[in-house]
Amino acid sequence: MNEIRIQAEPLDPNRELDLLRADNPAIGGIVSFIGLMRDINDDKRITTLSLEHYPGMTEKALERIVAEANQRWEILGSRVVHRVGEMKPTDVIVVVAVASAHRGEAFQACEFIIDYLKTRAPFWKKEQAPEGRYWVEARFSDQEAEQKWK
Amino acid sequence: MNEIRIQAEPLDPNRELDLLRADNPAIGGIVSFIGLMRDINDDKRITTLSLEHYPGMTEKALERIVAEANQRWEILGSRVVHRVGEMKPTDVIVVVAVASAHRGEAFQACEFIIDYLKTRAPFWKKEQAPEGRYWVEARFSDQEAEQKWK
Amino acid sequence: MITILFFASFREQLDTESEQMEMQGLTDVGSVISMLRGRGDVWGRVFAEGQTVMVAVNQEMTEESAAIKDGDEIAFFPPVTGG
Amino acid sequence: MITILFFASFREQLDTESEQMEMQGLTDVGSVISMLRGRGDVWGRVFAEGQTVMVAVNQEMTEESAAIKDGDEIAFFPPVTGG
Repeated sequence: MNEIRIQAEPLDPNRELDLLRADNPAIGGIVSFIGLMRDINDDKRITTLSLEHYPGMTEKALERIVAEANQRWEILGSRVVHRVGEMKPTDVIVVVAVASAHRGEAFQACEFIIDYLKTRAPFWKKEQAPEGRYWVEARFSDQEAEQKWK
Repeated sequence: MNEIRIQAEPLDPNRELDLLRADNPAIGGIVSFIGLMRDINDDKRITTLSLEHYPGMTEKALERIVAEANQRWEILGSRVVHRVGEMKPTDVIVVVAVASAHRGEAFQACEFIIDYLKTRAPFWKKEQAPEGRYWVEARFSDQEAEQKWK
Repeated sequence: MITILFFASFREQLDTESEQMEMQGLTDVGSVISMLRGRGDVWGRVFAEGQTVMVAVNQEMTEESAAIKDGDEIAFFPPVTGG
Repeated sequence: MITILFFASFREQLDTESEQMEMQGLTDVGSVISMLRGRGDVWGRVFAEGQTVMVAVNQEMTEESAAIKDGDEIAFFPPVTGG
């Protein structure tokens, strides 16, 4: 009912949505966030993205975030799948999908999970641009996004 | 870039998401709402749902809502597709999908569009239950949801 | 001539999908509602004072006070329930 | 024995993925950071005062003041950037 997965293989958001939907005819709405690799970041053209993570801790961090979402909102199911390793522009980096009987709760829970994932789950991005390879800097806007749930 | 469609044929949310995603490699995130027909509503078991609409006005109302979302937030594309006619439990009733460079705007715009669709687009649901057929009553919670965008 | 449309439960209760009529004396949406209510019977009940009636003129949602003119399409319906 | 892990830019800069060491004198996360900083050179720079260093003990995010005990896994990394 609450799937959490880290994978190196390409991530198919449609499959995740289908599986969540097939779960339960009481589901009235599904809100999902699909995070995609952009071809440009801070005006640099990105050719490859490498995603590193901390195996073990990543899953624990995501489980804790999803458990908190389940405490705060009435959720009928969720799927959080994050890709690691090398990827190319337009590839799917992450899918967060939340099902509920009523839409307001699914919107809140989905945004909560991705906001917390961004600041609390141990993933790190390294981008390859013509100028070289460099680690992506954490965004202040992500810190702010987390604050709104306090 | 902003697709609005009413259709009697079954609605495939995956196709809508794929089309939105294929649009533009600058897309960093897609937030979507998939509205599904539930098998139970207000404790009644629903076997069939009939959706009536006001052709012409429906499209205009949705265009106005999507235009307002584009004014309020930085959006890279959107798709709003609503089904009409007869449907069965677990069928997809509506898909609202919004793409943006940054996720916060996509979350806001997607929820705004579905909240306004619920109170301003001329659709009416009639449910078939073992007890008989009856028109669905408007929900006060949908009126409240609209208020938060004022 | 104006065209009047009815949707959903209104269409069913009134057993009428649409009708056309001359403007004679009709000036705004409120006057159309009064005229329909004046027919009595089920018309009186659907358009009774205090009933929630939504109205669109030329496919734009509007209010009872909205003026109407020759050629307008006026639609009456209950609160919407899509999505 | 404790295990210390380094991730992302820390792992690259320090050219170290993990190391194991005796507890001797180490009591909390802060004491581990001081010990690492004391190695000087690139270690001094990564763990310099004022640098943002995130830490997890046994795979739970925590603070410099957190106590450590024998057998703990202590991970240091820069702010996370997933999603």
